[in-house]
Amino acid sequence: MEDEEYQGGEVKKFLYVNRRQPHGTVYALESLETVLIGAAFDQDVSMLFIDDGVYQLKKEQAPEGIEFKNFSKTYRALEMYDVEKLFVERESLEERGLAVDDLLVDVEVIPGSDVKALVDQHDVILSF
Amino acid sequence: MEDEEYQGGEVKKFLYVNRRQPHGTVYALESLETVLIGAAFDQDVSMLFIDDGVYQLKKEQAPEGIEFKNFSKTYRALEMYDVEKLFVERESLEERGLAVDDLLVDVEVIPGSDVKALVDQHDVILSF
Amino acid sequence: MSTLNIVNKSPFEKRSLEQCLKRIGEGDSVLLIEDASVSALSKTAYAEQLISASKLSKFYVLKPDLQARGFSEESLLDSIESVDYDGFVNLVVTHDRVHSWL
Amino acid sequence: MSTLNIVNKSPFEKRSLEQCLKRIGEGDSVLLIEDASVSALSKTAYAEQLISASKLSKFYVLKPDLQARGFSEESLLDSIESVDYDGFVNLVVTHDRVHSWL
Amino acid sequence: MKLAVLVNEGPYQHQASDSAYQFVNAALRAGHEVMRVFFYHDGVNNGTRLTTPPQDDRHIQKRWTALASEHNVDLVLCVAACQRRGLVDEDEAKRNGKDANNIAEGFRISGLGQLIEAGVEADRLVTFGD
Amino acid sequence: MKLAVLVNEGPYQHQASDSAYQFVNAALRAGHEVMRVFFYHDGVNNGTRLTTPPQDDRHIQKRWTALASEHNVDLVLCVAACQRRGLVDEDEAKRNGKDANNIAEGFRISGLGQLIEAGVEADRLVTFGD
Repeated sequence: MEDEEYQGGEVKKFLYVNRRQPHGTVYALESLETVLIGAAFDQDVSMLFIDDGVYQLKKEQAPEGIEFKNFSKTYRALEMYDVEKLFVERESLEERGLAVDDLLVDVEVIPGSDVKALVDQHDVILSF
Repeated sequence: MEDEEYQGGEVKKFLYVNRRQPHGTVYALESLETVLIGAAFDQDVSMLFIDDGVYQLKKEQAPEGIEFKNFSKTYRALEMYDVEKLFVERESLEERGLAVDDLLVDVEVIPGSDVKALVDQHDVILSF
Repeated sequence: MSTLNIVNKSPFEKRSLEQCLKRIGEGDSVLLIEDASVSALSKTAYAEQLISASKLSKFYVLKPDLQARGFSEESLLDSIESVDYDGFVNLVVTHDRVHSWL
Repeated sequence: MSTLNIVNKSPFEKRSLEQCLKRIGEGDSVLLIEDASVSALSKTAYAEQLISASKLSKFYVLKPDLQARGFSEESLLDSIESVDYDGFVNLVVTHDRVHSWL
Repeated sequence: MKLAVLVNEGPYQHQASDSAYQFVNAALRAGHEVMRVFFYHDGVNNGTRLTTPPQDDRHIQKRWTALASEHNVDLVLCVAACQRRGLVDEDEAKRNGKDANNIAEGFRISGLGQLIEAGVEADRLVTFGD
Repeated sequence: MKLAVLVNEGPYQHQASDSAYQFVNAALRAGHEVMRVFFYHDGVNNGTRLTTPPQDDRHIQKRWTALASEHNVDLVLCVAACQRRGLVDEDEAKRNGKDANNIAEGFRISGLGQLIEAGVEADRLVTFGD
């Protein structure tokens, strides 16, 4: 089960929509796992961070005090797996008083009005 | 396990705070179960319905189409178990366009400003 | 290119409905299921928001979820169409993709 | 007769914090844990609401949850005190009852 | 049309598994193919054979199992989610040194690749969760 | 002081079980008595011995079991919630005709009365959930 590979040949555009904080629920961690498998299957992978999902990319996460794994460094490693399309909604950052400098990785900041167009460009939406 | 009885003799005032819709999650059903056990243990039991919890008391629930049990009739039976203190917050009804006539059982409608005083009168708060 | 958006939580409990409405537009549809079915009612504090959103997008509510909660189709906003599970399947099939706002 | 209210969800995601604030008053305390810890930050859209609520009630945030999410005590609103788990236990013990807003 | 379904929550606590079941049933009734139901996160808890719900209530696991056998629907539990939550088949029991297994008939444990594959091969993927 | 704790969610999906564990630990450290942790709803899923979380992650069930043995904390799983979710000890397996059990050491299955009793006997009851 470890070294799965997809033989179908077909490529679809997957959009991973991340709307939750890290740690409070398991979804942020699981989203990363699925993204990496999707990339290993040679699918076209984009990640969108909106609402509380933008907190997933916050620098300086230190979950040792709650005995959680610090998986935030994985976002930095995504590039190595050819996952390079990370979109963050500007309004979601602003409401939370966050700036791009607060984020762990380089992202493309888009206005909320562009989210629909982004969704429309994708074949499969996975919500985390 | 079926015929538990509490031998301790001490009586505390329990407030069951119901804030969710029936059916979407299991909490409304479980709240009723716990209330009945609490009453069987001769504890002083009150139920408070606020926020979406007021929907639990809506007449004419018909969950057959989703194959759920219709447990709403249990609210009518509470009296037989000496559970008679049912409080409903007025503002929660109003926001939802509901009136007391829409409810299955007789309740005491209280203004939101009285909720704190009600909570303060109780020893144990159970949230559902 | 149209998207079927599914919302399943009460607008009184979670912000997922308003967060969905902010990101959709013309040609999109919204299906209200489970606890979100009450957002389709005409007399709640969220009715105005739904009326205004339904000028741009099409709204549906899952009837069995509405009935489970004690409401009939007469309590619905005019702009909202009620469907059963067969209608749900039909909506999935007639849109290009499905986006669940969990 | 004082109550320790515990809120664990983000105000951006769920309405439980605002629903709690509507029903509490003088002498009550609120402890923000898990995803709710971000409501203690000074720069979010909910800061004003917290500032005004903290005139009547005392607010605490669980520091390990804040740190897990990448924030330090410098980012907190002035009116909010940060506690660790020992402080959490102390709050439970020094109030008459605990009310979790789930 | 070819459909796939993703279930993110366990039985009884949330309506998600019920909604997914009713949807799959309706899709099959309409003549569509449901190629796979993928159970992820707490969703894997749908696949234990050890539940005994009250007799007057629906039996969620048995409903899924019946669907699998009657309509040949592929019910897949995510292996990593299973390991975190204690869903085990014979192979997993052996591999992880467990003295019991609890998987129900009609379900199988496999990797996240099965979710990606469902996304690629199905015409539509529908997600149910909390 | 005498404390009791209520846990409404299973392991890993939500932080609830982690928060409860850290709280109980801190309470014991401060010299308080934790008379009982009652696991209700999906919370009963904390009590299965069949989990195998990743090696670099916390082992939530083992942490609870260690707490029970080291500090004599009573870990109770709600029987009705167990029946709906597939948590089974030897007695329950016999009673419900199940061919396996999955309860972990240090946990016991009992009725909701144990929650009421905890509410009565403890000075404070603290609830963790979703």
